[in-house]
Amino acid sequence: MIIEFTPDQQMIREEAQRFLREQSSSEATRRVVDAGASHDVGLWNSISHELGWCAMAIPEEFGGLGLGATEVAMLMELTGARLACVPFWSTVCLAAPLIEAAGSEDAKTRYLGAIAAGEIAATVAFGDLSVADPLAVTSVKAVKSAGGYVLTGKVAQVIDLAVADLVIVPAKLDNGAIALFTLERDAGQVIVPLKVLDGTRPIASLELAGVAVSAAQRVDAGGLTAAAAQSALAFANLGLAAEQLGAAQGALDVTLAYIAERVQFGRTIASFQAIKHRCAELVVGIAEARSLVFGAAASLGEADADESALEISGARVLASDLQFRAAEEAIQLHGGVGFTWEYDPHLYFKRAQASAALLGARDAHLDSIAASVFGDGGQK
Amino acid sequence: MIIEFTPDQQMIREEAQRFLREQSSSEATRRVVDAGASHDVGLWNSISHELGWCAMAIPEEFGGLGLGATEVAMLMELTGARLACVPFWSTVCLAAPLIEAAGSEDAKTRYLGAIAAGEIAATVAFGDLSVADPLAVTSVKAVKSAGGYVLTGKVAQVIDLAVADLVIVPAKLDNGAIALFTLERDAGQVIVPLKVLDGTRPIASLELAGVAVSAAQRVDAGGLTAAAAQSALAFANLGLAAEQLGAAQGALDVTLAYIAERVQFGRTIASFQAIKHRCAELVVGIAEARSLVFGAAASLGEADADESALEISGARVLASDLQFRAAEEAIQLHGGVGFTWEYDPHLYFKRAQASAALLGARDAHLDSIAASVFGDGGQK
Amino acid sequence: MSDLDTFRAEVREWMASHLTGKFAELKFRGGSGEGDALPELRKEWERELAAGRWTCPGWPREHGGRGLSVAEQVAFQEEYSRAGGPGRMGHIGEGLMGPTLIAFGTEEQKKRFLPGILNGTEFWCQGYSEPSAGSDFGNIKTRAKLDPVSGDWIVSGQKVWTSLAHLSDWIFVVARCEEGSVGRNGLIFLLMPLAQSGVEIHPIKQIGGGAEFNSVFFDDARANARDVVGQPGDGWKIAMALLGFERGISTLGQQMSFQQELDLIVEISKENGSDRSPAIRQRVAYAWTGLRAMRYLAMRVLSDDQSAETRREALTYKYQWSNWHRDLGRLAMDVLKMDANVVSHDPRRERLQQMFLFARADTIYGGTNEIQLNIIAEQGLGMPREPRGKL
Amino acid sequence: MSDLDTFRAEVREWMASHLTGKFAELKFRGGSGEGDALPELRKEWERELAAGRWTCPGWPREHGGRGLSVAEQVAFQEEYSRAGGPGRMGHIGEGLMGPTLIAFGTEEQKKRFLPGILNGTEFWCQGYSEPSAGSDFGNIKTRAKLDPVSGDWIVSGQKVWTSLAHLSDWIFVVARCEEGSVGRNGLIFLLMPLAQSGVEIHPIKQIGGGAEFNSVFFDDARANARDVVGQPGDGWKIAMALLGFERGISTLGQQMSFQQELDLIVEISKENGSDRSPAIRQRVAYAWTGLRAMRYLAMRVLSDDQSAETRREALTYKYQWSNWHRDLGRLAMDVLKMDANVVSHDPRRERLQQMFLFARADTIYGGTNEIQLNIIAEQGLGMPREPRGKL
Repeated sequence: MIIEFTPDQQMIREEAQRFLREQSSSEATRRVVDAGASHDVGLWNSISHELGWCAMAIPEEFGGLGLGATEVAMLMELTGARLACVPFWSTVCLAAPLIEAAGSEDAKTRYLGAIAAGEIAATVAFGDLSVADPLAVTSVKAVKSAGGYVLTGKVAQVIDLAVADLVIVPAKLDNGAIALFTLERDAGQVIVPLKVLDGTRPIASLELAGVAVSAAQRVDAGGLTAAAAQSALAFANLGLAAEQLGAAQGALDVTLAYIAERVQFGRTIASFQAIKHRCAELVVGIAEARSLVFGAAASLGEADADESALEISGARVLASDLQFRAAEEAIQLHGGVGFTWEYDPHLYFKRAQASAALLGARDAHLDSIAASVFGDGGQK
Repeated sequence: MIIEFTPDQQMIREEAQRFLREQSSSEATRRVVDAGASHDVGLWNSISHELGWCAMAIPEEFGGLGLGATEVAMLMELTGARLACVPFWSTVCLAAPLIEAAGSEDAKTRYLGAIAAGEIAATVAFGDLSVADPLAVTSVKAVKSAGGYVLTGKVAQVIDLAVADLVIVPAKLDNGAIALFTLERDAGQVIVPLKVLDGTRPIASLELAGVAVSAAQRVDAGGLTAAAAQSALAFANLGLAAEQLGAAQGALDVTLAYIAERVQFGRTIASFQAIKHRCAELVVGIAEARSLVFGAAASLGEADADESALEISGARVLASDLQFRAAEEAIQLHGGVGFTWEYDPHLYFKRAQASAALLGARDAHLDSIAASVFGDGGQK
Repeated sequence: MSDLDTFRAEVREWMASHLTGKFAELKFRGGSGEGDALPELRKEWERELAAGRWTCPGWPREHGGRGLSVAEQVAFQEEYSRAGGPGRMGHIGEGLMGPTLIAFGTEEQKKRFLPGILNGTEFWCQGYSEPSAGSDFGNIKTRAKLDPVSGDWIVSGQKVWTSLAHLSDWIFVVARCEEGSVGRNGLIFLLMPLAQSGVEIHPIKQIGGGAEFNSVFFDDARANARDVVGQPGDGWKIAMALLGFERGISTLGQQMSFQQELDLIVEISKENGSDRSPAIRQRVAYAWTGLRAMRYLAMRVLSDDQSAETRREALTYKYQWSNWHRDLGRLAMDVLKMDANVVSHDPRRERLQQMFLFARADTIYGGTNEIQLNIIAEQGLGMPREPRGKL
Repeated sequence: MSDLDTFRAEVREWMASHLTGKFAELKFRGGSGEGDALPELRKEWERELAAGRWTCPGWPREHGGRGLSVAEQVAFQEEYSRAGGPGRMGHIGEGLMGPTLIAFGTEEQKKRFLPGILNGTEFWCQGYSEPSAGSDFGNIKTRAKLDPVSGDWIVSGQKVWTSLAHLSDWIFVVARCEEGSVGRNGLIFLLMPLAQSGVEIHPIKQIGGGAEFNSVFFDDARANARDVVGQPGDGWKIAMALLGFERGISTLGQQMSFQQELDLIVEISKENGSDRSPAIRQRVAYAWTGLRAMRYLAMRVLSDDQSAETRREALTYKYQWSNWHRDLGRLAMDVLKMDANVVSHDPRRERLQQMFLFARADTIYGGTNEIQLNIIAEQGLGMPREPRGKL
């Protein structure tokens, strides 16, 4: 297998890059962060309606373009680089893959169609955002009722909840199985936006105090299977790893631009060898992470699903380490202005910390890989 | 508590440094390594007989100087820096403290006196050199007989065994308690010197195929207590940490001398900033390790024994990491000659790997510290 | 009980009986990342300390201090921090300005300025850094021109990273008083009141949302003729001496506060199950080890040990503590997991979040990591100096 | 089954039926740190390969190769390594000298030299590095003087780090042919037989006890007039082109051997209980991840992807694999614990010990880590070049 982008993919990438450079500026991101807003409305409109990015990986039968993980990873990388404040990851990498993997045909037609058309933003209310298998952890309970179900429970943190037109709620049935329910806006749920350090990605809590839903709102095709969960989470983690890679590249780019101009002791900071070596080491880390992200993307669906999951776990490890390192170097190499609100490094830095904990920190992903490499299913 | 050397300690240190600079050269070490010899006979004679270093920490009542851990750590640091091929650590930091902590009065008088007088080299046959509590791991069995005991078992690796005039063998009694036995030369044991990568510290295996020993050769005062074992191991680890610190300093010194002369691209290697920063980071590591080694030495016997054990574990962690890092930087910064037999870095490097595994690798020592800091006695 | 133990008990007792009532709110506040928190109450606390003669306890008795020994000063710092004593608003006056005036000031200057510092009524800030200078301290562009009529100095230029300027009364300023001079020559050390036209203070919002630092703009601001320390041209010498006065006694108090942060991390990890992660456990143990090593390094530096090793290794202290603290911040967030990102009113979490963010400044201000490593290599190891460029 | 699968099966079958009998001893030998092991048998193995037309399979058919595609060459390398194929004695001839002659050699040179490489009967080594040059490749001091009578070149000087010179027949030498020239100018690329008076070869004993490298001394040694590649003065151009021929196809075979080492580590850790250490488990998982990333990076580089990212990131490959391998060596020793230090006849342990030691050379030869980082920063990121000194 040779890894390279096709001419079509290259074109998608270049146009996305050009678009984001113009529309997703540092100023645009800051406007959202400083206002505590849920997202950049104009940017999201362009992405979802005009550019059709949400349709990219959705099968053609549901109104999508039928392209794959590589295209989505490319776009995630680029939105990550600009810290674009849009519910793209939650819609395209959390909600859509979960519906595709576990949804009924009806649900797919309805929701994947709406996502592909850019009509809705969607998210998933995972029980615990910080674990590697968040679909297994749910405290929301679904009790059968006359017309459908009653949902009860609280979810501490849901990404992009305030902006989402649709939230998918995994909930535990009486028999212990997990079912998936959809809630549109104002369907009885209580949403409380949280004040977060990383203002580029909004989080809110979700409370369901006995919310009655119709049977049609249950969207899984007979319970969430392990294979469906694995497939959805692979996409979520791959997209996140790509975004983290992009944010690392973005932090390095910002830093390179600064140190090429800033003069100390009569020389640009960029001319000091110790600084050069540290920037070069970031390139090494980027090369590793980018190779694994796009290698895993190219294999996804072709290789064995377990093998793909391991590669994607590895990509998360490399990308999480890299993103933090790139962001901390951005602060350090900016010197005095590096820890001010006015310059960009702190935005990359807070995003790095918040992303590292999402869907399993590095140690959890390494443990999964070890369980497979040692063939013992986990530490004895 | 203010940590500084007294004028007496400074004098001991300076004289030892001068002596070792003359007598423990790189050539002297290489002669031992290349010949596969057990030690540098002349150097050991000077150290044990003429300079009386073995008497340093032995109580005055047993013929020693009654000085403390600080003096021994100083000497260990300096012999470590020169990779001196002498059974100093085994004699002074393994055997003597074990006899002092657990020995009968008779044994102390006899063996501590001989060590203080520089008459013997001694060692301990730990059951497993790679664990943090090697006195608890013993496969040698002692069965009571008419005239005393019969010892049976095999010990895979004993440091300095071939040169030792006396080996202390911990052995398990019928009732599960550990007793200590001494064997002088040719007392029925079979000694097989092993070919080791780190030729600066010889190791041999010990086989006891039913060796009869007299009751007088049992030297513990009624079984090895946990407190006695802790006290002996504290000294062993402190001495080793000091030696590792010294070896790190020695590797850095060798490297600084080389890169100050070696010219590349029309400049000395030492003038490249990335190289300067890496050398400076080694100084940071040395400062940390030296502070903890001598801080722990100063507290030993004054602070609570558990607290001291933690500090010494911490010193082993810092010193093991540091020693390896200094040695690998020595190879790397020497460039092409760094991995040749002819230059010294490989000697420091092999010593670093071998020492890191001795008496518990870094992770084991960190686990002990964590058990105490979390107050839970180890991972749940 | 040794004299030192008695002394410790006295401090403990005083803190317990005074850091209470309205001052209880100050416990553990005003530290990393929130140097500008609760300023009025903290100034009142300075006056409370003064009333107990606990400001400037290390100053000589003849200048109003207690003349404490190094060991006693260490004990005071430790007990102060252990009791949760808040970040000291008077730190610059007590630790830097006062000792500098005692060494270099005129009798008149001492009489005028020392009491305000001792009494906790006048607060000082430091005018060293400049926007274009950064780590290159010799590259000072702020100018001081002699007014031949009054003998006063007229100052124009900009200082930056001036900690708590917006809450201070006076600033000491290093400025260029000889036209055309470069580097360390031709500098003057001036004392200037901040409340005057010609001085503008702009807070700099920092990573955690606070604004401890400021830019201070001078536009024909005035320093009185009698407020020059030393002679015009002595600025570099005085400035360097001032930096040397902070002998590191406060570092042991700082370490006590580090210990509290580490304790918090352990406490939270036991609550939320992070203590079951082997990697977290090892990182906590490693942090414990590093802190203990720093403690002993500080004790070596505070001793009179003049060995080559101790002098060289003293150069590493800033690098050590700042990087240790930075790593501790990351550990704290990893222990908090997703909660790390959410602002709550749990004061423990808030403290760790602010620490995490502001520790990013630790490796930059007061000499960046890169400058520290240059110093260690060049001064500690005698390696070749970095060449100056010509841009 | 795809064509590539068929091809793989063919290679596998050939290896299984030939790496047997007397050659079985060669399995997994001649790798890191023991490039000089079992030389005679390995030369015989080269002739065995040649008989199967498996030497130089990537060369064009008209020059005796199989003209394999990149994908086929990769498959060959992988299957060769998977089967335990020994380190290739003919590597320099096949991978570097041959392609250089095909590109720049005269017809006569091709006719004279290519068959010996193809048949596994003539072995080459590389005369680039010099003791005073080190990483500073332009600083070549070996001189080549034209003998006006014969047209031959008379060579004096010293080359160092010449891999397997003592087991080779020919050496290619970059020498200075223009008196007074400096840097990249005035160099010549010469082919020289090693068996001549005027050439002395001194093996350099290395860290693991082996002696793969040599110093080669030239004292009025002779290169025949017809054995200049390109024109006198073209030496730099030819030398750089030669380095570029190794397109990295062999790296995938190397990765297969890395994977075998990692498998060994896992196997041993399960035997001796190291697999119960959470830290060891995480390090193994991290090594697995790094290897997988390198695999995909190599595939990107081998593709025709000319994007800025791929071209920049290709520069990192040497740094990545060498540092990954170095760390793997340490992991192997930590897994072995105290056994790491003891030499035994367990071939698994021996292999890991040699790997541990020799991997220290990986980050030095072929461009040190420091040079690699300079290249990445300067060529990859366009950062300012390091200034040359004047010593």
